[in-house]
Amino acid sequence: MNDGDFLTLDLDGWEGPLNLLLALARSQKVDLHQISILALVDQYLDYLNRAGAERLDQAADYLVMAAWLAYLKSCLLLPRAEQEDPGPEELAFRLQQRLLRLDAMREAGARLLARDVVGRDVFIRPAPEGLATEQRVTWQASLYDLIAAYGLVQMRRVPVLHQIARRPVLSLEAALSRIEAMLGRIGDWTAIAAFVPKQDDPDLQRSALASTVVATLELARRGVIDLRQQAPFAPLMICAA
Amino acid sequence: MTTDFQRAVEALLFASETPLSADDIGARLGTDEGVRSAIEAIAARHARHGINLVERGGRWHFQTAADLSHLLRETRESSRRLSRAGTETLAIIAYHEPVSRAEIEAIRGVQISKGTLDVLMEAGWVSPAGRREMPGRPLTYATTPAFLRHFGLSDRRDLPGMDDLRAAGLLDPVVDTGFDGELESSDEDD
Amino acid sequence: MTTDFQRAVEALLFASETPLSADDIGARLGTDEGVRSAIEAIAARHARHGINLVERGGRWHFQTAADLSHLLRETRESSRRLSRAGTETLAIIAYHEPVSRAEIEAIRGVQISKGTLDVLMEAGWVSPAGRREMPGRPLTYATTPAFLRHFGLSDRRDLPGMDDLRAAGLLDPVVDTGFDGELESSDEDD
Repeated sequence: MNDGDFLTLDLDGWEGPLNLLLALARSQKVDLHQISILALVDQYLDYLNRAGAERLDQAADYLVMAAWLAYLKSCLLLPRAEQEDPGPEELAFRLQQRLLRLDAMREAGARLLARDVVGRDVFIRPAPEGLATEQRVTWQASLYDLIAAYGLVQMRRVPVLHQIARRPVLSLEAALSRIEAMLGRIGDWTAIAAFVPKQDDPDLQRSALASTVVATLELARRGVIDLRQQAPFAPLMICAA
Repeated sequence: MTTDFQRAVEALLFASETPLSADDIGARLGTDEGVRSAIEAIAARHARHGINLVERGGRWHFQTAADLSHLLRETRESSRRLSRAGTETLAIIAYHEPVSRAEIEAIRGVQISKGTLDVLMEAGWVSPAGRREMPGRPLTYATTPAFLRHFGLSDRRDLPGMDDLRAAGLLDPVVDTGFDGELESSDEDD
Repeated sequence: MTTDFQRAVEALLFASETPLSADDIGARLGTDEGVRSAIEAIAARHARHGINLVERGGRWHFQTAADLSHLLRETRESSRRLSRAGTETLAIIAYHEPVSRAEIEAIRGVQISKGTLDVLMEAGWVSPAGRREMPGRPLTYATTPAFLRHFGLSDRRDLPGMDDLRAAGLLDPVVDTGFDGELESSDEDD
């Protein structure tokens, strides 16, 4: 270990213990694959002893790493038997792999930045026209839509008219004249059913019955006929007065 | 002049935010010599391609070939059904043209938004048809030949009249006679 | 394919604000046929000139020839230098993507400060790339087409030394050793 090596290291550029380890490893000027982990651990611990008091006392990461490395070192120095799994060689190998990986990434970053970077080495058009896409809507409507809409508009405009549809009825006048016409041909008491014209339409039939009843009442009032009913709901009997 | 010089001129013209004069280019490359011939060579090289080097008031810049500019603007068509307000407004214009906005609203019994007429004009079915000579000189609207084409009409008079609409059941439930006159006269008022 | 088709492809590539894929161009011109060969022809036409057509992640764009950078550089202020942490983080993401924050931290052996990922995302070089299906469902990050474009990479496989690093096992997923655990837990305390 050469003291001069770490004194030239620039601490400001470092981030974290792994970076420090990497910097120390590189200062050995050997291939990272050949690096002595044991020597590296000593360097790291020594460095913390020297520089740590002033500059690294806040950095818990460095101290955690130091503790771990001290543990690794003791494992490496201990007799081979009774080792836990993973063994110290395996741990040392993994540390070396991590240093290699970080080194590779640092290298890769530098190589990325050394490429022909847009805006520094190569240039693109500063203000291209751009490719515009305009949305155009084709409106759809059919002639039916059109005239149906006009029908709706017109319907909204006209005053609302209520029109009651005419239903089939037998008028009171018709019932009166029918009974009067029939009276001459009927001598004795006759049930009202005989005076009601037969209708196919049930509504018209009910209307005919109602009008005929009212007509008999009117004729009875005028004294043209007499009415008789034997009991509630019994047939209404009619006779000329 | 070397080809490298031409390449440099080409790159400068491409990367510049503004068109460059021969002097601009000369200043950048440290020599005026050969700038013009380089520009001419570059312009000639691109002449029949998609990118052209063109001069604008003594300054050069690259642009897409003029006959290809339509490629830069793409229209994407989407089809949309005309809204009910739009259909009604269009129908009123077709039956009553030329008709002002206020008249359309009077017939519809509902106000129309500005967008409704815009859509009809955008569709190419309706266009302004002069101003009415009355206070306020309101703009009137009428249908266009494109309207007739779209709806398969040879003439506006081909539009079904009131009687046709009624026969088609489009004016139901109005049935009363004596009602026709009212409707028609009201049509004529508009 | 006709020269007219080539001209059209060239014009589109020239006018576009972003690099275009063959599909983009095909969609624009209404046919995929011949797009690739047109692109190749255009690239060949410009190959030795001041402007080059280059591929970046399956998309093409025009840029000035790299060897002319010394002539053009002074026109622009150089882009702000990426910090060392930023550069390393970008490299780790590019070579390992998709990669979670914890994995980046495990490789660097230090916690990522807040600004580092932000700077990379703001530059448009890195973006979130979904969550990893594992406890905690950590968000992963990956590089963007803009990253390839900015650093002049046709493809992620163009990343310098990619194959060697992979062969050396240096791009394998980070194994969780006891050491990692300790370091990471200390990071989380910060």
